[in-house]
Amino acid sequence: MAVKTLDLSVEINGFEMKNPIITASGTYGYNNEFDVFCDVKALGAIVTKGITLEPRSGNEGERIFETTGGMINRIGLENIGIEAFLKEKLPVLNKCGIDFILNIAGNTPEDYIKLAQIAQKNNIKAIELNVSCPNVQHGCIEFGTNKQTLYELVQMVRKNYEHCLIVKLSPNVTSAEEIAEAAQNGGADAVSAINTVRGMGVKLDFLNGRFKKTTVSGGLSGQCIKPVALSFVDRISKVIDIPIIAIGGITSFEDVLEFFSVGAKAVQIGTANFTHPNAAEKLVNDLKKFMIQYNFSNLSELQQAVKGV
Amino acid sequence: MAVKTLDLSVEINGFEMKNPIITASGTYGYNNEFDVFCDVKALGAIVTKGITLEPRSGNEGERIFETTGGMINRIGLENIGIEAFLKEKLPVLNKCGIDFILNIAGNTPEDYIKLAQIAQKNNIKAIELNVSCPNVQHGCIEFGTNKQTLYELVQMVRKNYEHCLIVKLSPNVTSAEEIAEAAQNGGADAVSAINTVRGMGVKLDFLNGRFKKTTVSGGLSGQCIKPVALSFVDRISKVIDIPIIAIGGITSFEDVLEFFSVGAKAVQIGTANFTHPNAAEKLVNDLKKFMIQYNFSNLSELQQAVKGV
Amino acid sequence: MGKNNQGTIKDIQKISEEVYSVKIYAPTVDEILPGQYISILCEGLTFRRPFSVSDFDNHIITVLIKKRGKGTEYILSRKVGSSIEFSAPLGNVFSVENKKTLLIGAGIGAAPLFYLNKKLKELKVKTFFAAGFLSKDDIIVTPHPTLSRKGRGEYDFVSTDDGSNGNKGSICDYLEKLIAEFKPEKIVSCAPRPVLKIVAQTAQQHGLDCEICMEKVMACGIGVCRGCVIQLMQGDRVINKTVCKDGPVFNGKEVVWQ
Amino acid sequence: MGKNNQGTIKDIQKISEEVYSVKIYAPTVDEILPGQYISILCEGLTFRRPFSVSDFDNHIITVLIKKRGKGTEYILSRKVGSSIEFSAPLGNVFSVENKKTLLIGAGIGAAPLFYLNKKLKELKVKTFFAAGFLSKDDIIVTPHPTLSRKGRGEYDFVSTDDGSNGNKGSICDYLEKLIAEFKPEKIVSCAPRPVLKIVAQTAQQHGLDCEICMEKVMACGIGVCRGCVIQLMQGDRVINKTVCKDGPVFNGKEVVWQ
Ligand SMILES: Cc1cc2nc3c(=O)[nH]c(=O)nc-3n(C[C@H](O)[C@H](O)[C@H](O)COP(=O)(O)OP(=O)(O)OC[C@H]3O[C@@H](n4cnc5c(N)ncnc54)[C@H](O)[C@@H]3O)c2cc1C
Ligand SMILES: Cc1cc2nc3c(=O)[nH]c(=O)nc-3n(C[C@H](O)[C@H](O)[C@H](O)COP(=O)(O)OP(=O)(O)OC[C@H]3O[C@@H](n4cnc5c(N)ncnc54)[C@H](O)[C@@H]3O)c2cc1C
Ligand SMILES: Cc1cc2nc3c(=O)[nH]c(=O)nc-3n(C[C@H](O)[C@H](O)[C@H](O)COP(=O)(O)O)c2cc1C
Ligand SMILES: Cc1cc2nc3c(=O)[nH]c(=O)nc-3n(C[C@H](O)[C@H](O)[C@H](O)COP(=O)(O)O)c2cc1C
Ligand code: FES
Ligand code: FES
Repeated sequence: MAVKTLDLSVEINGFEMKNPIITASGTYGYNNEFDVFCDVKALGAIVTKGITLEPRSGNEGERIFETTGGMINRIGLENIGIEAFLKEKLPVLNKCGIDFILNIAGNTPEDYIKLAQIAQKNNIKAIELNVSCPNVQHGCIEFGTNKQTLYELVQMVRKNYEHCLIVKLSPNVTSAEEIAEAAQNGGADAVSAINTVRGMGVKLDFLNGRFKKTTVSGGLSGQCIKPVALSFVDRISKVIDIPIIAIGGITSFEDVLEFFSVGAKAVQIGTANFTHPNAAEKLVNDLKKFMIQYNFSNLSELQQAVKGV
Repeated sequence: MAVKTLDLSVEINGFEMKNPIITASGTYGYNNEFDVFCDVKALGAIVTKGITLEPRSGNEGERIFETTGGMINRIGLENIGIEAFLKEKLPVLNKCGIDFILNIAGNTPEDYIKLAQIAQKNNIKAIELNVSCPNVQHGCIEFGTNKQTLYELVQMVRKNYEHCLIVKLSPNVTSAEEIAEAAQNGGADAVSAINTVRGMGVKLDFLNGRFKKTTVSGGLSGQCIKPVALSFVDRISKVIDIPIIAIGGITSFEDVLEFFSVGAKAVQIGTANFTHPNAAEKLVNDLKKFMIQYNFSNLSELQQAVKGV
Repeated sequence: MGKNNQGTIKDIQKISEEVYSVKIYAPTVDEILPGQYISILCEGLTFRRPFSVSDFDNHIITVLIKKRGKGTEYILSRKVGSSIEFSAPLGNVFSVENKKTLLIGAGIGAAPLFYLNKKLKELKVKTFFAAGFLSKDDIIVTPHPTLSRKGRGEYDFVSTDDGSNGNKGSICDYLEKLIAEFKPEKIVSCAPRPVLKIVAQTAQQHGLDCEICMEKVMACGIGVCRGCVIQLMQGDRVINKTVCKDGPVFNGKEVVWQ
Repeated sequence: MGKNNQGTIKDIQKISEEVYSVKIYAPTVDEILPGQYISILCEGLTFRRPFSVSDFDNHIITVLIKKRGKGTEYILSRKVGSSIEFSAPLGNVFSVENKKTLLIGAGIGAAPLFYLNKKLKELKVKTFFAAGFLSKDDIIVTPHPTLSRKGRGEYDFVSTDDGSNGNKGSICDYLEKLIAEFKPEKIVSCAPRPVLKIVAQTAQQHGLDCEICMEKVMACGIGVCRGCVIQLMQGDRVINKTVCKDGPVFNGKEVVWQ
């Protein structure tokens, strides 16, 4: 019997990924940092840390907080800025043969447009609009929670960028459906969902009759939000036709299948990279093993089988 | 030295609770069911299972699903209806000396008004409007996610009910602040927050080359949502003046203090009752012990101390 | 008060390929009857895990636990001597009456039937204990069976899917034969849902009383959360009953099979 | 590749009131230098838990662990012989140079200094190891100290807050005295933040080199999440540095104390 070739590839508007396992923005650095733990180029793609026009130093004070089944972060988009990215990181990505999606964020529509233009000019094949980061004072989240604003933003970026345009959705909205439709109507090639859930961690110490309080207000991520993400993806998959890249607490191969079953075409791994720094590569291997063992020759066949039930 | 009397009481529009530890709707039955595990009358109050005008049989299919750090439920408001409640449960509550809050839900504003009128007539001292249950097809959640609708609903109920009126808020909204203000402006005496977070559980079995899928779409509760609740309470406490009763993942005494620190006047215990069926009574004892040990003589003194830092 | 208990693990023994017998010393539990279960707190998990009592004697509760996921792994990884928290007794009971009773177990479903069988025998009620398993290594034999019939412990009849011990095939294949030979007045069964359904229907066809023990994921264990309901047909009305409190034992005739 | 490792717990010994010495056999770890740490996966927790290496010899990593919350409880409850997953080696290193070095530890902060002291002594660098603890039962003494001075192990100087062993008071109270007597060229310290601040400032006043080992809650451990940043003053610019990768060892002069 001839060995079937295994086709795990995913293509979105010309952006080719060898498999559907992607690492999420902010959890995997800019390029090959995770090579110390696993083979980064074996992944479908990595999403870079959110990049802004200018470098940012992020928030002061405590930035991360562990919670039951997850974590809260308020990094505040500390990043090296697009210029340093192009100069220092892009060459490494290209040299290592790592497929990547540039995650961009801004304070104004103009910021996004400029970043998209820069991406276009530098032949970057995929960008992800972070319109949903709850950790910065201005911009960002506001675009992601109002359907009209989002629609207009996506439309403007679309006009300036012809490759794969992914819009990353916030779960902190009353209607998942409306916001996903706005992204689709604005011209997105795909949506990714979800960004972090608004959350707060409080740590109290009681010393000498007085309380000392530390708070971390930011975005909740990790396994605890998987049910929120499943629900979100399930709902939007009923109203939009463009591909959905699922994010939220994905850790195990079962998790990946669960998201396929509600309509995801690919997945992103975030917080799990911290707990299991080789999680993403392991998922690629698990997926391959499963497909070989049960005779699935390409990804959509598997996705149909899980979804169809 | 004279022993200071310990005052843990909380009063909201004439509704007196001996302490701020309340059990949450849907997790504690109608009256003294939990007496098999602990002393129900030692609690500040219990909130009854959500009651509708007519009895309901709830949802078909799987109703509960365990998740990392929590659970999802889609009970669908199975309940005995207000008539049976008055006949069978109210006398037990009164006989046992259990302070309680009647949780009510409906499909239309008229349902809520009728239930409020019945509560008024039967001298029920506190009601909680469930305008935020994600598990029923019509009504309920819709009131809780639109500020205008909520404002009008609360106003109408207010006109028909003069005792303690609590509005239970949904976290599944873009703006916590707006929805809390709507409740306050409508005339609520207090808000309770949060109800469950929209979530979905998926279980896949792979048997003989085929997938079998079970899904439970409903409300996420338990420790995993504590950060969401802390953030929600923190935000609304900055815009409303009426008391806030905090709900969401509260399990330990530290949790209670954390919610006091973001402005809660009392707390409700839900899912923790399943994991630790004597959780609520234990919290009352822990609170008393702490206050005695550190010389707090009344609750607001403690709440000020935790908040003030 | 008093349904929440602290016990001590006295003994854990492997008794089949995947099943372990766990003995818990529970000073605060005075009585548990056949059919009732206990629900064990597992660190890090929201729901307590329910297990039928398979023996109770002088404050020692025996449960037979099949390794599945995190909860059972947690319990089985505990050391002898360590403490354990659980709710007990929970649920209703098998009715104990003087009727010739055929007990039908399948897999881990045999667990509560050991205790019922023991009680019925003490009362001199005639019983016949039949059970089905996948293979010989899956046969659940309690640590110190009072009878030993070629590795089949207390069972009067055993079938295995692969025929590696006892009769070959599903226990359902032998139902008619067992009824014909033993001529029971009543059947009691605990088994996976498909088996229970066949048992209940077969009992009904023969006009026999039938009690079955059902399973459902549980949250509260005392009937308040309404998470574990099944439907019963009582008269011509379909009503919800909780497996945790109204059950786990139900009249086989009444269960609505979806 | 290779920073994620599977090891085996070889030994767990209580070495003070709250501190345990844990030895891990790590066949895939070839080298760890003083100042570096490992980060241990704890079941059910999102973040791995970082611990300074207090000795490394022939694939055996020694960490000294103070019992705190769930993570340390998980590690300390593991059985000898059980496997354990961790990232290593992580972080930067103490500079090893031929300068007379005063080592200042406080509490569990002494942990990485044992390893540094050993290395420096091997290289015949003069060191003086001083450490402060709450009380005599809190003094951390490695299981087999090469020297034993009245229960004070390898320390050349000990202070306890209550004076129950060694000199009475905080180690900070003796800084000036130690500098005056030992005349170091360099101070290296690992201790709670307030102690580090005083050590760094004192070193600066005396014009001494100073390396301090900092702590911060960590997620990724390799500098990518930016969760563990502290601020350094380099030249006249304040810049963010990660404790996990740029640290945990920093130049005492540069740290911006908030
Ligand atoms: C009244 C009652 C009595 C029971 N008696 C016994 C007993 O005597 N011995 C025994 O080994 N088990 C018994 N069970 C089943 C036992 O409760 C489950 O196996 C256990 O809860 C699984 O926990 P886990 O964390 O190990 O597995 P999980 O990770 O929770 O689940 C692993 C697998 O087991 C399935 N499962 C989980 N809970 C149940 C359930 N309640 N019923 C059926 N399947 C389930 C899941 O769907 C999943 O596929 C009983 C259940 C009930 C409701
Ligand atoms: C580079 C580095 C080296 C370290 N070396 C050692 C060591 O050699 N021996 C040792 O016992 N501990 C060391 N620690 C601290 C150790 O990581 C924490 O004690 C541990 O993570 C606590 O985990 P837990 O789950 O038991 O406690 P948690 O439940 O997480 O926390 C319990 C208490 O410990 C505090 N805590 C948690 N993490 C840290 C932290 N990173 N720094 C300070 N306080 C914390 C919490 O604020 C809380 O009050 C080191 C930390 C770092 C960053
Ligand atoms: C530390 C941290 C930093 C993050 N930074 C970004 C970011 O810069 N841009 C972005 O779009 N999302 C960011 N995210 C969100 C993740 O990409 C992801 O959407 C979220 O964490 C949910 O996935 P998870 O549960 O798998 O972590 C960050 C998340 C974490 C935990
Ligand atoms: C099984 C179950 C049933 C519930 N039923 C109701 C209900 O009838 N009315 C209501 O307002 N909230 C209901 N809730 C929501 C809880 O009262 C509470 O708001 C929520 O569970 C969050 O708190 P927790 O994390 O402490 O459980 C229910 C929750 C659970 C888990
Ligand atoms: S588990 Fe709550 S009603 Fe049965
Ligand atoms: S822990 Fe991620 S940057 Fe330090």
